[in-house]
Parts: sequence; structure tokens; C-alpha cells
Amino acid sequence: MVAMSTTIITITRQALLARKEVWMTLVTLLLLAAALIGIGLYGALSQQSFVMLMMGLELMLNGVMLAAVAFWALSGAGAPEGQLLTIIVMAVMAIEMAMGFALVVAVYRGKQADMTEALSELKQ
Amino acid sequence: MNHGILVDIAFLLLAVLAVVSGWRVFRTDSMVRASFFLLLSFIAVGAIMLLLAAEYLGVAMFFMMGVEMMVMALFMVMFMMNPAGLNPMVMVHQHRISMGAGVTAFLVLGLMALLTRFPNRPLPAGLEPVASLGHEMLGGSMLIFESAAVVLLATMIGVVVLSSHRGRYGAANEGSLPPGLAPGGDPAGKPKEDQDGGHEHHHHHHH
Amino acid sequence: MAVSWLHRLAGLTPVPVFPALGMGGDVVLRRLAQATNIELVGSPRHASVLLVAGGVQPDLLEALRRVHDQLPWPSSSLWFRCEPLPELEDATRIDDIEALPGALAAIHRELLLQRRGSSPRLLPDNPPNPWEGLGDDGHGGEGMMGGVPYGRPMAMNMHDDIRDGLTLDSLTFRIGPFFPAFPPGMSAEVTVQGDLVQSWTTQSLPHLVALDPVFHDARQRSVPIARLELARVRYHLHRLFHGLRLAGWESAALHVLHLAMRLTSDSRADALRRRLERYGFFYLAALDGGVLEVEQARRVGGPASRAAGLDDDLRSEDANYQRLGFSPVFHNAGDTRARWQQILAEIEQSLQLAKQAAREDLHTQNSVAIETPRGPWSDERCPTDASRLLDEIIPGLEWDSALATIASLDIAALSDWPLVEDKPLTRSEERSS
Amino acid sequence: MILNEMVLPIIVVLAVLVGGAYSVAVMDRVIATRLGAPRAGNPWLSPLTRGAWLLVQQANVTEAPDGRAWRLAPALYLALAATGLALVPWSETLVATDLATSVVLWGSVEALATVVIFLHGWSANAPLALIGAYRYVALGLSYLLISMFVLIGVALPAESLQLTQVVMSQEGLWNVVRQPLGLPLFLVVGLGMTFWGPLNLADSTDLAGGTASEVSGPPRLVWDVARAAMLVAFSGIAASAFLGGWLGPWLSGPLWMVVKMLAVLAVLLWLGRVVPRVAPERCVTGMWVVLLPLAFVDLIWAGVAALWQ
Repeated sequence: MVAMSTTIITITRQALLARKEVWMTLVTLLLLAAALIGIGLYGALSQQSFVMLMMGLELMLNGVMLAAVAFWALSGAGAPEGQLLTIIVMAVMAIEMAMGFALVVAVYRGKQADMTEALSELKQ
Repeated sequence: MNHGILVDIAFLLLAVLAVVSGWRVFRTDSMVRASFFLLLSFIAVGAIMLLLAAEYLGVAMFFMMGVEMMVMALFMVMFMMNPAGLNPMVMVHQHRISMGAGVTAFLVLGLMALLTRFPNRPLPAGLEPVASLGHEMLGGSMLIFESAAVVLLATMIGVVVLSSHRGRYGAANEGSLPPGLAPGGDPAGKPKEDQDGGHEHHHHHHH
Repeated sequence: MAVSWLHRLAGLTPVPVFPALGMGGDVVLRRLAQATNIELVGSPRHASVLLVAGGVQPDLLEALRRVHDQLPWPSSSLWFRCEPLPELEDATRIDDIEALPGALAAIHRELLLQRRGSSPRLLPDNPPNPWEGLGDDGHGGEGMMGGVPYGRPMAMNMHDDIRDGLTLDSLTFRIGPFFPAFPPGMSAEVTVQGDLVQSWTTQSLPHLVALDPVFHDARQRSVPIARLELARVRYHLHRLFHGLRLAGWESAALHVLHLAMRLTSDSRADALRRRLERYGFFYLAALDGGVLEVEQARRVGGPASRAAGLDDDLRSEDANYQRLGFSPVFHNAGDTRARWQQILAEIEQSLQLAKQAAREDLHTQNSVAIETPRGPWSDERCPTDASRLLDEIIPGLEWDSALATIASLDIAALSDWPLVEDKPLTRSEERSS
Repeated sequence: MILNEMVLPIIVVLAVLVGGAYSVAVMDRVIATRLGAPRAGNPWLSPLTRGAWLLVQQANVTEAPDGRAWRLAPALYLALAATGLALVPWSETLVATDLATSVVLWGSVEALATVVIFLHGWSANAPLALIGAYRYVALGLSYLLISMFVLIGVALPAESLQLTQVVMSQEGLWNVVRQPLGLPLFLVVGLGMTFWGPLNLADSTDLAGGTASEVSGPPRLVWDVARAAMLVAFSGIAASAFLGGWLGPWLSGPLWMVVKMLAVLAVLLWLGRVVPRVAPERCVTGMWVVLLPLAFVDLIWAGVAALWQ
């Protein structure tokens, strides 16, 4: 099972060059990315907990990365900047999560709060 | 020929997995399960990247997100009121607006994808994706790459400072007090008496 | 074909035994650790046979029933020097320790060859408390907190964290009295955050500890010092055996056991010390915690108090020990490491004393107050239970250090009855006495 | 073509998975007996009898576990071990998955193993299993960094992230000599990530079996097989990255791999029996304060050596 899936991966390069896919096209990939971004946006806006909110953001970035790689592979002629963009997005995700959690910890220490509403008094 | 079909099947399965597990993130009771659903979504997207011949990015996705979601799950357990999901609860606000925003985003982006004509320029035959990425990162875009590295380093330091219990001048929740100007003298910038210290809040929580 | 080849093959495996130790039951551990066809397991889920060894107090029977029901089928039980539960009609009882491995193996084989049925479940398969709430799965009520699932405390931040100021989820559970890493009979209610123990309440006390008959004799009359010291060494070696098994170091634990089995006044502990030091027992294992204050150390008595810097040892008041040049060894740190080092040092010292005393054929002079391996024993003072001490010293330790601390502390009270000696003294021992 | 690309890799991986797990059980048993453990019976038969016993035993349930995750976790760990085994090159051509980034994929196997082990302990809904799970997460993150640095070290002279290239770069000199710090560090990582012997902190005796303390019957068999297979996969990666993989005179490539993997396994299993369990706190401190700087030194060493040539 696993060997099979990994083997599929190894043989895709030639397949990709031959371009025989009907379903894995730029449009379907972008639609998939749009779906992930949409779900992520819903999560980021609707969740009350910080951590769940960050999950929404991460899901959006997931879609962004997929779109970037799709453009790189199918529309950008393999220009290296496409991959670089994805790496940068990954770094941004790591930074977002690390800073987010650090802030949650700091706020939690001070206020015993982990919900967005409880922080409204922070503004004052 | 054969391969194209295999890749298509794999892509469709992975796409469904990515969307369904992404959706389940916000629909499950248990917070640990939520972060592992998100991980599943990431893994599916990483595998699609492998299908697109982005060999480094796809695999990097696995290990980056594996660690990240593990940490996420732990923070879930730490900070959520009800980490095990024993009492299912709806912890959402502005539900309808969010739902609308999500659907709108999907529709707008989807229409853009459908209606725009993108140039059809697939990967050139001799391209080595990993080597090309490496040459770009440590060649033309070295500045960007290095800036990202510096930002990451700064983040690490910042995170430790923010989350550490003991600051340089005492416990984090007691406000900092710089050392005296002269040995044993008054501190440099003397803060006003704290009237609403963290301690009080703490007590409040327990009542 | 009633019995498949799979069952036949499975019957050849060493018997996985979960020991539930009652009063005086710990002798079976040492016997079974050396049996070739027995595997002692730490969780009832991993066992095929439940071995109940020694008398189980009536108030622990409910816990015993729960352990019994945790064994996955096919499983059965064997009762060693203990009356089987009345519900278990065809349970086997055995009193001869030499026949124990064979009896366990027979039960295991019969179970797998389907000549013997599995033990029935003794308790109804219900949660200890019913759900108190709404929802499909009986989930709690409205709002954040809803009901109380199964009447248990939620894994919530009820306690202040004692280490880094973050109050994270804490988990409260009861463990014991048959948890193999605890002294037999002890149970506790523990609150942990991650693997850090936040609070500890000892619930039931460990079973009384029985000493070799020679210590009881020594309170009546003069006994050969060599015999007394070898009994002391054996006691300490048995405790070291448990400590090493807990540290996941089976080969060294067996080394200790072999030393205890073949103990004579000519035995030496050099190889043991070399092994413990060379493979890093004192550096790697979880031995940093459990520091005893002087007052706490005095409450425990014995090697634990000497490991905390007290040098009181009743042997130094005995004239013949003074003739042998006895002076108590002690360590200062008072933590788990110091206690094991103390025990190792006392083993070496006692072997030295035994050798000299055997040569000079010395007997004890003082029968009023003697130093037992558990602590000083006289008419005024007898080693009493110190397990409440754990409530003070365990919080703040990580789980591994907590268990290592408990293993290194001898906290059970002394029994009025001597240890039932199962095997006769070896010939060389009798010669030396 | 289908035969070569689909069937052969699967057969190779499955054969190594089963044979490797079996030989780990036999070797561990032999080493234990040599060190004085009283074990009767034939060591060649004992893994089979134990497997048969676990197969006929009932798979118990705990109170309110996360049932799907609990049953899935052993299978996922087995799948990760199989992925690791698929990366091991047996000769220049006999590789199940010859990805251009196979070294990084091994890194992700290590990372995802953390998730799966946590899931195994967490989903049982029992305190001791949960403590084991937390413990592994705290430790697993520290093993990962060391593993990454050491593996980047071997990728430098190969100028590639492909394991076959890493092996071929050792034609003149094996990495175990070229980067003397690498293999010892990597072996510590291996004990840690397979939680074996002194670094068995997730399934340890003080937790009555840790994440596996509540598991019985066939799921436990899968878990045990997966742990052994992960150890085999690790030894395969270690042999390829440091001991020259299939390279060697007289014997054929795959045979050399078997010999080298068995040697690595013997060292790991022996260490697992002669050293006591390391305290978790000490382990984390040691990883970050001692081993991680050493991994840095190893990486700088490798970098300087690569520039020199």
C-alpha cells in the first residue's frame, strides 16, 4: 500500500512531462486551493478560540501554497521563484504559529484568557 | 498513458481527502482530533505537490506540518477548556457571516480560476526541481531566503522572551523592574504601583 | 477441529503473568523472575494468568475484582496462599512456591488448548458512574462545562502549575493497590499535568513488611552476626532488584537476584558495583528527586535516614560490632541517588562484617535494641508506616522520578511475624552461622 | 514495466518488513539470554509463539477510547515503518522508492512517527498511556533536530538528498570514518525514535507499558511488529548513510546491506539490554545541551570537508 503510493510518486515525473492527465489540471488545482482557502476563512472568522483561529489561518495558507505550486508546475514553466514562494509561505506559517502561541501563553499568564472576546479589554 | 490515469486517480482521492479533512477540522469535538485532521489536509496537499513534481516541497510539507500540528495538538490540550471533547460545545461566533465569507471567497477565487486564461507552460523536460530550488535559494534569491532565516531566528528569540515565565528582571506577570542606577539604588525607570496586578486576576479565576 | 494450530502454537509461549500481590506475596516475584517459562508483565492487559499471591485484605477485594476483569480473554487466575474469590468456582489455589511456575504454565496451556474456560467477568461492564447529561453519547448539558461525565473531574486546569506558572490541564486518577511499580497494597490519588505530579494523596497503606526470622531471634537472644548481616544483605538486594526492574534494566536486576540467591559470607558485591557504575545507573536513571529533610528522614529510619546524613545506627551500640570496627556509613544528599548509593554501601559493609564475624565467630551482644534493614527496632521504637510522607515529597516530581523515589524508600510498617522462608538456607550459610 | 515498478518494490518492502521484524525478535531474545535472562525454548520459534498468542487473544477496549484512532495508530506506525523501508537502497537499482529527496522523506517519517505515537497513547483514554504519549512528544522533538543535522551532514559530500547518491558518494571512504560523530549521534536518535532500551520512555516499565499499556491482542501484535520494523528501517537508513550501503567487496550489494543492517541492529539491541532507562528530564537536557551542539560540530565538519575537496 505504502510502497505503491510512493512508487506512484516516483513515476509521476515522466507522466507529468507526457501530460496525460485529464483531471489534474491547473483549473482543478486552483478550485481545490479556493475550497481550502474558503474553509480556512470560515474557520478563522468563526472560531472563538485562538488556537482554532490559527488553524483557520493555516488552512488558508495551505490553499495558497497549493496554488503557488500549481502555477509553478503548470503555468510558470518551472520558474524557481514559484518554489521559493512556497518555502517562504512555510516559514511564514512557522512564524505565525510560534508567535501566536507565544502571545497566547503571555496573555494566558496575565489574564487567564484563551478566547478572543475575553481580550476586548486589552484594547483599553 | 497508464501513468496519467494513476496520477489522476491519486489526485482526485487526495483532493477529496484535503477538503473533507479540512472541513472536519472545524466540525469535530475533540481539539486533538481537529489538529490531526488539519495535518491530514496538509499531507494530502503535500502528496499533490509530489504529484506535481515538487519533490522537495511535498516532502517538506510532511515533516514541517507533522511537527507543527503535533505542537498545535499539545497547545490545544493545554489551552482549550474541554480538550477531550467530552462535552461537545459550539465555540463559534458570527457563524453566519463567517460561513458567507467562506463561500464568497471560494466562489470568487473559483470563478477567477475558471474564467482567467492562464498560459499553459508545463515544466521543461530536463528540469531538476530540487536543484533548481537550491540554486534559486542560495543564488538569485539569497537575500529573501536569508531574510526569512533571520526572521525565524528573531521569532525564536521573541517567542522565548514572550512565553518565558521568568523575565530578565523577575517573573513575567509581575512587571519588570530594571536594576538600580547605582548599586542598591533606585531603579532606572521606576514604574507606578501596580493596582491591578496579575495576581488579583489569578484569584478571581479560582472563585 | 476444536483447537487450531494457532492455539497450539500460542500455548508454547512463556506464560504472561500479572502478579497481584497481597500480604507477603512478593516472594513470588523473585521466584518467577528466575523461572524460564514465565514472563512477568506490568499491565493486566498484557497477561494471560492473574496470579494473586498472599492474603488480600477484604477492603482491597473490589480493586482486585477490577484487575481481574481487565485481563483479556482467554485468561484465568491462580491463587497462591490465598483464598479464591467465591465467585470464581473453579479457580485453582496453590501453596507450594516450587510448584508455582509449573501450575501457571499448566493453566496457560489448558486455556489455549481450550480445556479450561476463561474466568468469567466479575463486575458488570458499566461505567463507575452513569453519564449525567444529554446528548447521544450522554454528553453533558449546555454551555462550556455541561455535565460531569461519569462523575469524574474533568481534565481541566483546576490546579496552579507548580513548575512554570502555566496552569494547564490536570488529570486526576487513582492508582494501586496492585500497580506493580508501587509497594504492594499501596494506592494513591494522583493529579498530573503532563508527566509532572501535581498532588499526591496516599489512599491505602502498603502491606506490612516481614523480616527474616533471624531479626526476630536477635530481639530474644544473641545470634551470630554473620547470619544477621547476610539476612540484611539479602533484604537490601531484594529491594535493589525492584529498583532495577523499575529502571527497565532486567539484566542487572537478575544479577542482583542471583547474588541474593547464592549469598554466603564470602560473597562480594564488587561486580555489582562495577556494573551499576559502568553502565551509568547513577548518572542516567531518574534518581534526582525525593530529597528528604532530616526530620522526614528520621520518620523513615534505616538506610533512608543515613542517606540523608544521619549517622544513627543501633549496631554501633553493640560491643561485638565495635570489636569488628563498625561505624555507620552515610551519605548527605538525601535524594534517591544517595539512597541507592547508601544501600549499595551497606551491602558491601554488611558483607565485610559477615566475613569477619564468621571468621571470629562473633554473636550479637545487645538484644534490647537492634538495627533492622528497615530501621531501628526496640521496645520503644518500631519501624512504622511512613507512606504519608509521600504526600509531601512526591508533588513536583516527574512520574519517572516519583516512582524511582517510592522504590528507593522503604516506607511500609514492620510486621509482627517473620518472613516465611521458602527455601532452606544453603549449606555454606549454615556452616558460617 | 508494471512488474518492475509496482510489484517488485512491494514484494521487497513486505519481505524486509516481515523478515526484519522477525530477526529483531530473535536477536533481542538471544542477546537477553546471553545477558542472563532465564528463557527456555527455541529462540527461532519464540517470536512465532508470541505472535500466535497475541492473535488468539481478545482485543480489549478501554472505557470511552477514541476507537478509530486507537485501532488506526498501530497500523499507521507500521505504514511509516514500511515507508522507511521503501527508502532503503539495496543496490544501485534495487530501490523501492528512489525519490530525489529520500533523506528528507526519512525526516518526515521521523516527524510523523511522533504524531502516531502520541495518537496511540492519547486515544486509549487511560492515564498511564497518556503520560507516555506526552513524554514522547517532548522527547521526539529533540531527536528530530539532531537527526536532521546529522543527515544534512551526509548529504553534503553526496551533493544530493537522494540516498542512492549518498551511498555512491562513499565509494572512496565511508561516512562513518569521514564524519566520525555522525553514526554515534544517529544511533542515539534511532534508540529514541523507536523508543527502544534506555530511551524507551514512551512504553516504559514505570508506565506499565506506556502507550501500549492498555492494548492487547492483534492491535498489540501490530504495534510490536511496527516497532521492530521501524528499528529495521532505521538500521537500513543508518547503514546506507554511514556504512556505505551496498558497497563492499566479494558479496553482492543486497547481501552487504543485510550484513550491515544486522550489525547496526545488534549494536542497538545490545545497548537496549545493558543500559538502564534514562530519566526523561536528563534525556531532554542531554539532547539539547550535549548532542545538539555535537550535531552542529558534525555538520560544520562535513561542510568544511566538502569545501576542501
